Amino acid sequence: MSEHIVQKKTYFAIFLTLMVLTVTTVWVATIDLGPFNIVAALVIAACKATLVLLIFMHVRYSPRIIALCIFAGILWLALLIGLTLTDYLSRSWIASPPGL
Amino acid sequence: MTIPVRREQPLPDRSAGLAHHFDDLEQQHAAGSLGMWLFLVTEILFFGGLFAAYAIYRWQYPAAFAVASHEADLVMGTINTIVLIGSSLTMALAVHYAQLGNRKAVVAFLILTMVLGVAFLGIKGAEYHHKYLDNHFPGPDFVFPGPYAQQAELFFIFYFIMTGLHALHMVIGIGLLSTVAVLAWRGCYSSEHFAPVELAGLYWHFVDVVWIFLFPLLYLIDRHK
Amino acid sequence: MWSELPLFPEQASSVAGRVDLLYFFLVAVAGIFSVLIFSLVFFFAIRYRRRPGNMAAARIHGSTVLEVLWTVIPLGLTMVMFGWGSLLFLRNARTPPGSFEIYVVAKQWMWKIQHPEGLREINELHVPTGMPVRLVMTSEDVIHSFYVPAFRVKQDVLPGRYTSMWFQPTRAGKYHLFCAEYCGNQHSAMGGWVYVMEPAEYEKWLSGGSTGESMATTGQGLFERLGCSSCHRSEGGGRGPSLEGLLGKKVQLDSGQAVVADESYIRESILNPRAKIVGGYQPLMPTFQGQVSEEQLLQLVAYLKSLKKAERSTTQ
Amino acid sequence: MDNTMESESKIPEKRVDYLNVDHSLKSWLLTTDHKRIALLYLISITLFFFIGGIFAVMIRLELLTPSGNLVQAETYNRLFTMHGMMMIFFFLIPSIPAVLGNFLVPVMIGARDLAFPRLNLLSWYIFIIGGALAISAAVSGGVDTGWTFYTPYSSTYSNSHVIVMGLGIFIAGFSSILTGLNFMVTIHTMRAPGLTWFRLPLFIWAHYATSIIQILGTPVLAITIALVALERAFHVGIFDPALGGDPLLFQHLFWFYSHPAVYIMILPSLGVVSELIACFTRKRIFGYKVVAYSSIAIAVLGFLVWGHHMFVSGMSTYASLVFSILSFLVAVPSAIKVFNWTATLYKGSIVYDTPILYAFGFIGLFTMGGLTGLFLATLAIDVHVTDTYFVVAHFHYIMVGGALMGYLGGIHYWWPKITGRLYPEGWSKLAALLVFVGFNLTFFPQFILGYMGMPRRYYHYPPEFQALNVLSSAGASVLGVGYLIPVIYLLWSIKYGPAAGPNPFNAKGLEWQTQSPPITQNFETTPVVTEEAYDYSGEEGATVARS
Repeated sequence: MSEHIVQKKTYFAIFLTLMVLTVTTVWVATIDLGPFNIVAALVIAACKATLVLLIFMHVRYSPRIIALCIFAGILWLALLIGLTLTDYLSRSWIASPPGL
Repeated sequence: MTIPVRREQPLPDRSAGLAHHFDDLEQQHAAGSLGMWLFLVTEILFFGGLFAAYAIYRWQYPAAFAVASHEADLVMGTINTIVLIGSSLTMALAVHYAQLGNRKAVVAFLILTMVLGVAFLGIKGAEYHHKYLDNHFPGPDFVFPGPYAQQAELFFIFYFIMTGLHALHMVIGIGLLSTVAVLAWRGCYSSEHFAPVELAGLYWHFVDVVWIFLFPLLYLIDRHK
Repeated sequence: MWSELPLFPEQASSVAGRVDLLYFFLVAVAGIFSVLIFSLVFFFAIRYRRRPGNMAAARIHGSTVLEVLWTVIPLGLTMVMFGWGSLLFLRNARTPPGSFEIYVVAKQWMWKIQHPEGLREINELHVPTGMPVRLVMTSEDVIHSFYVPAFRVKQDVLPGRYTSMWFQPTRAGKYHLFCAEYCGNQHSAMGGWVYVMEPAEYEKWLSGGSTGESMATTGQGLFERLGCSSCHRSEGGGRGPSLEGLLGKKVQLDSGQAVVADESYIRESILNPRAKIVGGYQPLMPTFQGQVSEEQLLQLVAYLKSLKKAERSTTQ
Repeated sequence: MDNTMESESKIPEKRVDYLNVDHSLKSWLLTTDHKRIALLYLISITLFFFIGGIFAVMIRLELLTPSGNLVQAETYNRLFTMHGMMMIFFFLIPSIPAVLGNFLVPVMIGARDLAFPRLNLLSWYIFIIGGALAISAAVSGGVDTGWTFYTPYSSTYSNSHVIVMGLGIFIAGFSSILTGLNFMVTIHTMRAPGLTWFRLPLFIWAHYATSIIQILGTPVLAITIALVALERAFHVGIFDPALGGDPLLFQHLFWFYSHPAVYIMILPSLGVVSELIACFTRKRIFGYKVVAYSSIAIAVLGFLVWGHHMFVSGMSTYASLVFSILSFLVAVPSAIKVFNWTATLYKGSIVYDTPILYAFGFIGLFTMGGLTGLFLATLAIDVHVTDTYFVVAHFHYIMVGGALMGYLGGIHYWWPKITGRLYPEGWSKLAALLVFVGFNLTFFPQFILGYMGMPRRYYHYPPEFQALNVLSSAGASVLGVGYLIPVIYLLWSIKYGPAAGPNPFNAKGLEWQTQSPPITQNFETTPVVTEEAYDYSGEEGATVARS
């Protein structure tokens, strides 16, 4: 099998980065950023997940089709949430009847 | 009628670990890995339904979700995050040694991974126990002081379903790893054939990734208030 | 039973004709395409059947021109359908000014209808011609759907919130009312009749059956009996905000959001008062869940609406 | 069938094939041979089809008269619910993929089996467990929520076996996921040498597209049904307005899968029809690449249109506009396919065997089903016709007129390959005709009923709708006969049918290059592909064709 062998120190470096990001996300949550709290939390989580995917799960060294699969999964999740939100976000847009 | 030109190909040799319908180990490995990834994609969408429902309700009731989230145990949650990421590291190392064909190291790191997994579940159980004592278990006995009782219950429904489903995946993962560990101990794998270790690892890392998102969504809403 | 085989329901509302016109357009497009495809298939199937002299097919792999053509033409046609259908839909989504309101509460398996004048009906709805009627609807249990085929209107009726629809009857008569969303055992029995009457006759019908007390008056009684008026004083200064002229206005909440105080907002504020607190007030109000029925909630809404009208007439 | 090869005129001596290699029951129940698993599926889904069919018969009998007099309203509600659930989840969704796909995907790409043979067997067992739960729910009194499970009726108010049924569908869903996963991996990694993506039969493209939906959509249905069951079992309110939940959220999550599920049913059928048309016109499908891509386009766009089930549900007006325009977009690739098939007929050399009759029927019914879909995507029309018989007629045109016609056409086309036997042509042509006529007689009146305003799921109805309902029930009886005849002659053919030989239709494609029935390993040697799909240019008489 033509498997790429990742060096051990890479794994440890990734682990340390993940720890730092975990501490960061807890710390950021204690600061009032208004609506950006959720953005920060999700961006940090996405970074962590990307590191796990690329290195721990070897996506970086795998065929492109694997990355495409993951991308499809995330895209479909985004479609599910996004299109459902089109309903919820715009429910109040229609003006109340003028008769009120 | 013409029959297309065919090159006669003999059936391939059957080497160890190669199933009858594959041509070679490389093809078998590609199939196994793609299959596992596709399965993980279905898992994304399986949790995805919950994430979508969570997103809608959190968007509708931001204040209630923030207040209810403060009831989640931040210390235990953070420790669990560290434990789980640690188990991902040991899992990655187990796969690493499998690639090198180091049988003992593979088994050792698999066991370490399972120990961390069990630790995670233990802490989770303690959290559930506290929630139960606080009457934060959704249903007729649910109690939540303050103005947001109704919608806080909604938050806790998601808290328990999402973390519960995640914990169920952990249990399945530990079962997988123990099987793989036994087989590894018996010497079923080599540096040529270690796909089961790798695939179990993919599953384990995926469970970790789910937690990476659950943690901020359930424990870290507006902690500054 | 075979004596007549009608193909279209009657047109009894201002939108029915427009909907039918669009329907005819779609039927025409669908018909043309069906006939085109069917006759081509028939013609080719016979013309190119296997027979001596036609024992082998021609080698044709495709044609970019044709592919583009039969992508663009259907796309264009569907966009026309989308545009036409959406314009009509948007037009029907906005209630015209000057419509009067009737309140509908659905439950398994009946339609309970309250007129603002206080009259109540079950499974029957009397409306006059020539006036837009707006229905404010809610359900006590599961999802129902208010459907009058002759008006070409339908709207689901949901528990826990208000939905509304409007129509302007144009022709006097008796029309089917159906529940169109499956709601349990007697779903198919959950229907009745809509009686459309000439305005004069409608007035006669109204005065004939009136209980004497309008919904707003009943609502006012409730407002006082439940003790709402002790905090929500009309002149302001109470522990709760004044509700005078509230409906339809934007309200600033203490969370910083602003919401329009529509019927659903009033309903939520009575049943779950602390979900949306008006800026500058304390979350003191107790919930009235279980103490007021859906019908009484609508009476309270009607009362609050009447406050607005009163205010308008004084300022004018 | 006159284009038979010389070898099959005499009965060949007994050869080993996947059917006679081992006769023990164990060899069937523990088989990992995709062809045997396909047959296990064929038997099970046929059973479910006739169970669902019995419910349909009862429904049509009840609707003969306007007043309810055959069964109670309560029973009627269970009848249409069980009809829908059995037909959709246990017949239509597995139909073509699990039977024809299972049998043909590996053979068509020159592989010895699917990528995960044991997983394939597991998915059959999962399906059977789900099906057993569904049947037990039906036997113990049934479910009365409608196949759509709308909350809060399903979660709070219904007094029927919602949880058992939900569990059955949840479990059967995983069978569908695993089948899709197996196909996708197989198509990606196990194609024969020389079989590039654009040499694949369109049947394979269609199954690839179907797998996309099975993998990405089904999990969402699973979790949604699970949430309903949880809500019902523990009296918590996820979709319950009393707790601030929103019943519309259930509808969003449900239709996110259940609209694309329609494409799980129809896409494989589109693939079958492409094969049939290519073989019996002796031509390559017109615009092969466009047809291949349109399958993928349908699979992807199909996920963006679920909101058109919710135009009157209380969903936001603007979301309705978004879903309306997206729904129109998905109509375009479907239209492209129909045009390309029609163009394939042009200057073909059309052979009238039974399968092509089903393909012609399919084109007609699918065209009408698709065109009436445009009515439902048009907002202002949908407000009037949604939840009426118009919708019932439309989706039966797609799912029965489309998916089932394709399935029957495919069964007839590959039956000689599957069993090694030919069926009687006269009877099969008669059955095809009966199905087509009976179907139209049953469902066309329902379009008119729908526009007249007759709501669906009605146990009794105003008398003015009776004439059309009687017409519909009469058609259903013809349709029923049309479905029964094939069962008889196909079973007959297994024992008494003449031997088919490897390629009775002189068709192209790898599945016709191995013996009928194939050996367990499908091919003696791995085939190597050197030509395009449907290359009929070497046909006898090609040289004397018009220039």
